[in-house]
Amino acid sequence: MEVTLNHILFLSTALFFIGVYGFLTRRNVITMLMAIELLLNSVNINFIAFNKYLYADKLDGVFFTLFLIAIAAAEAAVAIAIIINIYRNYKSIDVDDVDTLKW
Amino acid sequence: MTGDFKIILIPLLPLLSFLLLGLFGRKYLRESSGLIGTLSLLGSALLSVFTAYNYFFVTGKVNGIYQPLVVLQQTWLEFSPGVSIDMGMMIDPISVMMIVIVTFVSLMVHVYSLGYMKGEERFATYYAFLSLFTFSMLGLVLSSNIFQIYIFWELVGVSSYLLIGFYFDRPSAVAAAKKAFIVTRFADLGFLIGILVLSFGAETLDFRTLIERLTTATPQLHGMITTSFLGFSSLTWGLLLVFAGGAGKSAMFPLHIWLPDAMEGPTPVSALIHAATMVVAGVYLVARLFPVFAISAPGALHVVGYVGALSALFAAVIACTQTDIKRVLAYSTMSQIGYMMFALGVSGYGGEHGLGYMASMFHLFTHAMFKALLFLGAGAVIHYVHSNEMEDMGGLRSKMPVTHLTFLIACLAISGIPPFAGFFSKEEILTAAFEHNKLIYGIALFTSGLTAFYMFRLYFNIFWQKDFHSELSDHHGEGPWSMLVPLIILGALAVGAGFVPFSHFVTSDGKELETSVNIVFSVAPVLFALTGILIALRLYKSENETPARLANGFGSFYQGALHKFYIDEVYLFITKKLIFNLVGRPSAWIDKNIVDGGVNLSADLTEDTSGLIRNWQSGNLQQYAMWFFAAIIGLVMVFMSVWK
Amino acid sequence: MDLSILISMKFEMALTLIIFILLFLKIDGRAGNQFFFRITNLLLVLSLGLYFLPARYGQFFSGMFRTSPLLEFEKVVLLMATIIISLSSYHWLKNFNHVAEFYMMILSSLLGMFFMMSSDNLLMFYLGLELSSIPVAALCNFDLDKKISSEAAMKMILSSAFSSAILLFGVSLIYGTTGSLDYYVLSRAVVGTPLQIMAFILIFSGFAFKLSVVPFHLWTADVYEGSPVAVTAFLSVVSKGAMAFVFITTLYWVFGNLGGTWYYMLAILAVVTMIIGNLFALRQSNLKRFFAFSSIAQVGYLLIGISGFVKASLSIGSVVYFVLIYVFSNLAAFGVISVISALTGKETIEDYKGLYRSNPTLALLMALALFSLAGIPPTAGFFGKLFLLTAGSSTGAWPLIIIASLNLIISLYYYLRIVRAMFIDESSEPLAKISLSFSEMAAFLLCAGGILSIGFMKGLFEVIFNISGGL
Amino acid sequence: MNLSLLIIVPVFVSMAILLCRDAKQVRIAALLGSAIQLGLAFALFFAYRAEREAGNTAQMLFTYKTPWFAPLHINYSVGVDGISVAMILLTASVVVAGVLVSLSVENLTKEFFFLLLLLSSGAYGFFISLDLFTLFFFLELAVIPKYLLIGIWGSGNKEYSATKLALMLMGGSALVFVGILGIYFEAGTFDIIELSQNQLSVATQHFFFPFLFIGFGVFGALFPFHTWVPDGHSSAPTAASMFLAGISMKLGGYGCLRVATYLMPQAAHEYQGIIILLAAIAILYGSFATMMQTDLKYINAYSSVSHCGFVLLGIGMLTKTAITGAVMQMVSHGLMTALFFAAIGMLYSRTHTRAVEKMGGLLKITPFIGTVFFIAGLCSLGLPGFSGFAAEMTVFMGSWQNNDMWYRLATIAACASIVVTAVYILRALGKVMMGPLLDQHHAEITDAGWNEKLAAVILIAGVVLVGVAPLLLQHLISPSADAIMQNVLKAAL
Repeated sequence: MEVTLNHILFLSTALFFIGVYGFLTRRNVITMLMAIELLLNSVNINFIAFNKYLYADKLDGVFFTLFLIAIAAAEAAVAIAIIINIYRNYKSIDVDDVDTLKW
Repeated sequence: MTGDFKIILIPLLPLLSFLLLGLFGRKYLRESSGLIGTLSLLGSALLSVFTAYNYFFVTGKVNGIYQPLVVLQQTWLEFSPGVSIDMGMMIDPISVMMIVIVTFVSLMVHVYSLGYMKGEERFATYYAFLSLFTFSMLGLVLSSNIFQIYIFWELVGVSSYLLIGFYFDRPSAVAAAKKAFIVTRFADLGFLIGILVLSFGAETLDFRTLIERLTTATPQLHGMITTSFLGFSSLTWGLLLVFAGGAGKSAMFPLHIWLPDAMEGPTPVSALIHAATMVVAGVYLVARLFPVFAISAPGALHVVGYVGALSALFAAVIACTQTDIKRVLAYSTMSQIGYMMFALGVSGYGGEHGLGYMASMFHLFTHAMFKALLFLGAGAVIHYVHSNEMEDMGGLRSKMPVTHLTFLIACLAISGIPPFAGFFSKEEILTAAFEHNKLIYGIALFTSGLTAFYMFRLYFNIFWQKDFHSELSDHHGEGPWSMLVPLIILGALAVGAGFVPFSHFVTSDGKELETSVNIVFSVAPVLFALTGILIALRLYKSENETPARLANGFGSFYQGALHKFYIDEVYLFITKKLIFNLVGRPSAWIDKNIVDGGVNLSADLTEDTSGLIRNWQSGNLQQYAMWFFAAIIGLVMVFMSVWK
Repeated sequence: MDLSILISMKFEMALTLIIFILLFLKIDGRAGNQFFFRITNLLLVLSLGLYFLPARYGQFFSGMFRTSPLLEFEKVVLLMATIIISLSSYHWLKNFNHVAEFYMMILSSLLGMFFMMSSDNLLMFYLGLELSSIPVAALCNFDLDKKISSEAAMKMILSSAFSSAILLFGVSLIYGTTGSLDYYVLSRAVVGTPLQIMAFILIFSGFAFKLSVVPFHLWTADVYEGSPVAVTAFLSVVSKGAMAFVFITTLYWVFGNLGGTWYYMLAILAVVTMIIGNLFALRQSNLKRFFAFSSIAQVGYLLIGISGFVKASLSIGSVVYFVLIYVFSNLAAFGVISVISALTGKETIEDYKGLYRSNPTLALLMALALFSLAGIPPTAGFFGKLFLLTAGSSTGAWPLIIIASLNLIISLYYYLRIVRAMFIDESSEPLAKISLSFSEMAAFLLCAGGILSIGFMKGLFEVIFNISGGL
Repeated sequence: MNLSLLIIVPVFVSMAILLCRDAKQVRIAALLGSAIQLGLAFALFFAYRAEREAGNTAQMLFTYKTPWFAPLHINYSVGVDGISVAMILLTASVVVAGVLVSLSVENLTKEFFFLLLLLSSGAYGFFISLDLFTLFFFLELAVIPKYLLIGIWGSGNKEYSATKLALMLMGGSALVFVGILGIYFEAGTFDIIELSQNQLSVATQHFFFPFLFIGFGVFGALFPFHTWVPDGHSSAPTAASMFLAGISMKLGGYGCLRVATYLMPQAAHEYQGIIILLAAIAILYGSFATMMQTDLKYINAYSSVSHCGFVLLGIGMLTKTAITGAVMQMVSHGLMTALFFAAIGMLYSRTHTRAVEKMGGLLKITPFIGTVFFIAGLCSLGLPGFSGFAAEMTVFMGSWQNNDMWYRLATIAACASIVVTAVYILRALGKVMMGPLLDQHHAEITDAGWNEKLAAVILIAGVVLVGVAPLLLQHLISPSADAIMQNVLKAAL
């Protein structure tokens, strides 16, 4: 069976929604961060797929993906640093516990 | 123009005196204020007499008819072309007569007050107010413009308010002043609306133009007769409303309730304002517009006649039961004004038909003299015994000889006993009534008997009956000359005023009218009067049980009359109970709770909504993300609905 | 290589330079807080002067970078805002251990915004966006020992990552339908196919998140409250301002073809944003949180201005003008909060009772700021707000304008609450007299001057209006 | 004559006040400043008359126009006609009197006078504006100083009142703004003169007239948007009450006339019935509500609602005389109510009560204040010789010219209110001033000081001048009212 663009888009969309679902339901902050990685990866897949199937003459999508991977790493680094701080202050990394700021 | 200036000076002198005394009187002119006021008024009085002479005998008559002369006309306020308030002075027979009466009586009162009010703390203020009143009254009678008359109408009202409330630390005086002002204000509302109606119809406010347009066949008159509202033509409405104003000022039934209470003011004030001058302003007003009443709206004139007759009788009945001497006089004033009113009501325009008009003015003139005299006399009595109540008096004839004599003259005059002044004027009135309306004539005849009765009841109660003793009163005696001289002068006039050939000067159309005393006709009224006097003599000359038994005999009728037929109570009920509770209170309540409450409610609602949605900001990150995601879906929906 | 390109990138170059200078000084390790404070501010003020250097406008690096008079102006506004924030944070920075890092972070973020604004390409835009938001998340945590500071940082980084992921998904779809990331190409290629609209909505949501448009706003208040005051000020003024600039460019240009459709979205969101922002602001007692909601409400007005796409240059002009005024007004308020918070740790309205009696200068400045935010003349906020509404009315959307006008009443109410506390109420324990440092005075004078004078500078609006024509 | 002086002078004076070192300097500066304003106002008056007598028939005189926000066609544009001149004279007199009465303010003196003068510059600016945006700017300028004046120096439930006042006025101006935008949307200009020459479309007029009229009506105490009036006036310090009732409420009337009616004559015709109905309700209902009040300031505040109803009635009647009357009533009521509030303030500062039933017989103790009280009261009940009479009569005469039975009934209702006015005024006068002395502590109080006397004399002079020679004022106003009516008539054709 040939893999068409549609298949790949189906995959990336599924990944996207899995990521969203994960972000909305996981209580552990680290897991939520991982869900975000899923989201970003679905975007990456999109870019690559579009580039390969539709606009193979230019490399816009590929470049975008490369930058995206780098930024995702930077973001994760800062996020993990902050999460460590959360753990220090709250002795927990459960997102439900971190709700002193409200109303 | 020098003559004109003299006329302008007549009201101006009191005004100057008012300003001078009002601004500086209290501090600097306390001692001399009486003199200043009196002198300025003396000036006015002399000028008025001069003007009267000049008008009646020199300049006034053109082709045998007294023409109105406009001495001054200065636009004061403009509304639309032709409709403007002009401050002017119109000289015609009735205004000339009025300025003479006003300045003369006022002068008497000024002189009298020098003695009567001596030592009063607010002496200067008193004279300032008197001057203000005189100025306003002169302005009123000289008005050439119906709106001008309204302006001065209000000013005399407020002077009356200030003077009634002169003893302002007495709650009763304050209440009386307030009542007088408000009741007349209420009547003035009618006057004002009447002016609006008339001026809109006639397209002018100027008296001469107004009368001309509404008495001849003009488009204005046509318009006013053909437009109608609730069954009356707008002309009738206008005139009736104007008459309502006049009725208020002249204390006609049922707007009379303020007059008896107004006696709370100093007695000279009552003499001036509430007997001789201001209260006849209503009569004067009707007389001013008389051609319109008589020619174009006889229906309105009928109303005037019946209201006058009813008031005359009604007041006379009440006067028979009152015990406060000033109140008796007040009701008698009301009754006499009723005479003047119905005299106008039964009059026609021009020639013989205008007899009532002339009679009314004549009575106004004579009444001013003897009623002022009565009040000043009563003032002297009150000054002597320090009380208003008949019970506290008696047997004063030897102690106050001058007062006694003049008071008796006045009583005879008001009762219509020849040859005193009242006889002549009343005679004319009865003649006019007899010719036009028998019912009114009957009422008038009966009332004249009642008049004689209650006046002599008063007279006997004061000067006869029991004996009066008081060390204090003996000490200060009958009163200073300043009080007695006006009594004597007025007494002389009460005798002589009837001989003035009035019908030569003041008539409805300005032409001379020949009148003569018809002996046969006079018999009935004089008999009625004498009967009244005799009954009073029988009942009150000395103390006895008969009056009380008689009162019992009349039972509830007597009680009704004693309580002024409960008119005051009706008013109180309407104002205090109905208007306060059904209009005022709800208005305040609505404002507090509904209008204001609405504003507060919207504020509270906002606050509450804010509280309700508070939980949205739950502090949970995942819920935030959920909302984020939901919002995207929402936007998609919006887009789908918009996008085609 | 043509060196004149460097002139077109003068602000970016300057910022980079400053960041590196700070980095080297930090590595050197000898410089103290005062020194960092002074040198940075000096350099920043100097770079502000770059505005007056000859400029070169146009597109460079094949659409990755672009300048225009409007962009230059916007950059100056944001730079100035950053300077004001820095100056008025003197008392906080004085005893703070990481001054150099603070400046490096905040300037990196600013740099990111500049790139984001200047980009003509979605890739560059995204890079700028991330460069501007990641350091801010770290900055939020700068009150290291405070629980709420780390909570704010966590909420910031996670939700911002989530939102940019969603935005990116949209970008990827746009790329899929058009094959380009370049604005010029996109502006013609985006015609409104369903997939493009889906992509647009996703991108729009990313913007809405950054601008804290209701209902994407929920992070705002928590983050503002937890962060250090200077960071809150930066977030609420600079980052929002930059976002507004980019937002309006993107909407009007890239998605200009969809104007008739996004207009309704904007209108609905504007109404919701104003109302919800106002309703929440009504009951806040913490001032930072209070200003979070008040700034949300302000964004509602901004959206109204943006929605008036019929007269584009009027809309853009009034948005820029509004942001300029908003910079002065909001930073004046945050300046006062910053000073008081740094010295006494007090941040609630309750604490401000009787402020006028003890610290008249601070109270007056705060009052000016509040009046400006409420849109009361003669403060500049009056003009800013009214021009937004004027621009918004160009579409004839009267219900929108009416609701906005009525919301002015609610907002006046809560701004007056603070005025009341400061001027009318009396406190049992008033704040002590605070002596201001030179830098704070300078910042405050600048703000007060701006608030009072902008409305009366006759030509200013005209200049903005004219340069707005060229986006 | 440079009209901008009217704005600049108060602003500079208020700046100068901020620089003053002690309370004494502040008082002198404020007094001087307000005196200069009064001088300027009179100079303007005479200059205006001289121009008119020289045959200058331009609708607006002393115009000056300079672009402010050129892209939006917003100009700083000023100019005066007779109506504006009358209002400026009123403002100047009330401000001087207000400053005089408040010379004894001890608490935060500097701020007090600063705000007061700032307020006055706003009022001047409003009255001379010929550009809707400028006009709106000055309209809103006055809201916050009022809030602070009431909030800081007020009495009673001051915070509630101040907030209510600020919010309701803000609401009013928000509506006005919507209306102005509506005009701008169609015509693309804010220039009043230009707008008056080119008729707006009927649809625009129909939709936006209510916004403008109600918006300004909130300022002018249009029923049922008047509830800020009683609370605001009664909580305010004396000078602020004088300013609020004397001038602020006139902003509303002026706006209704100059903006709503003038620029949207067709809509004015269309909504005439509603305006008249609301005005008549305000007049009658206001006076009945006054009858039930026992606090002197509330009495005067509610009576202001009733009196300002005459203004709206006059405007609603759409005849030249009625409009002239409305403007005269604005001037008259401004002076009279300021006088009344000054008298109440004088009493309150001495007796520390405003409750009618707690005072009595004060005329004997304080003859001057008592006299002032009487004059204010008598003016309020429309006694000839004082301004109220001339103004009200002009309104009545003008209203009656409108030949519609229902409108005439409204006029009659309005006339009837003068009786009710008499009732509550005389009740208050009788209770407070007359009768026996109720509270023996009051025997000790002193009569008015020189500053209070001067303030009262200035206002009384105004009231009497207008009352005795109303033609002066009427000739000032009438041609300008005619210009407005011409526009209305043009629309009716």
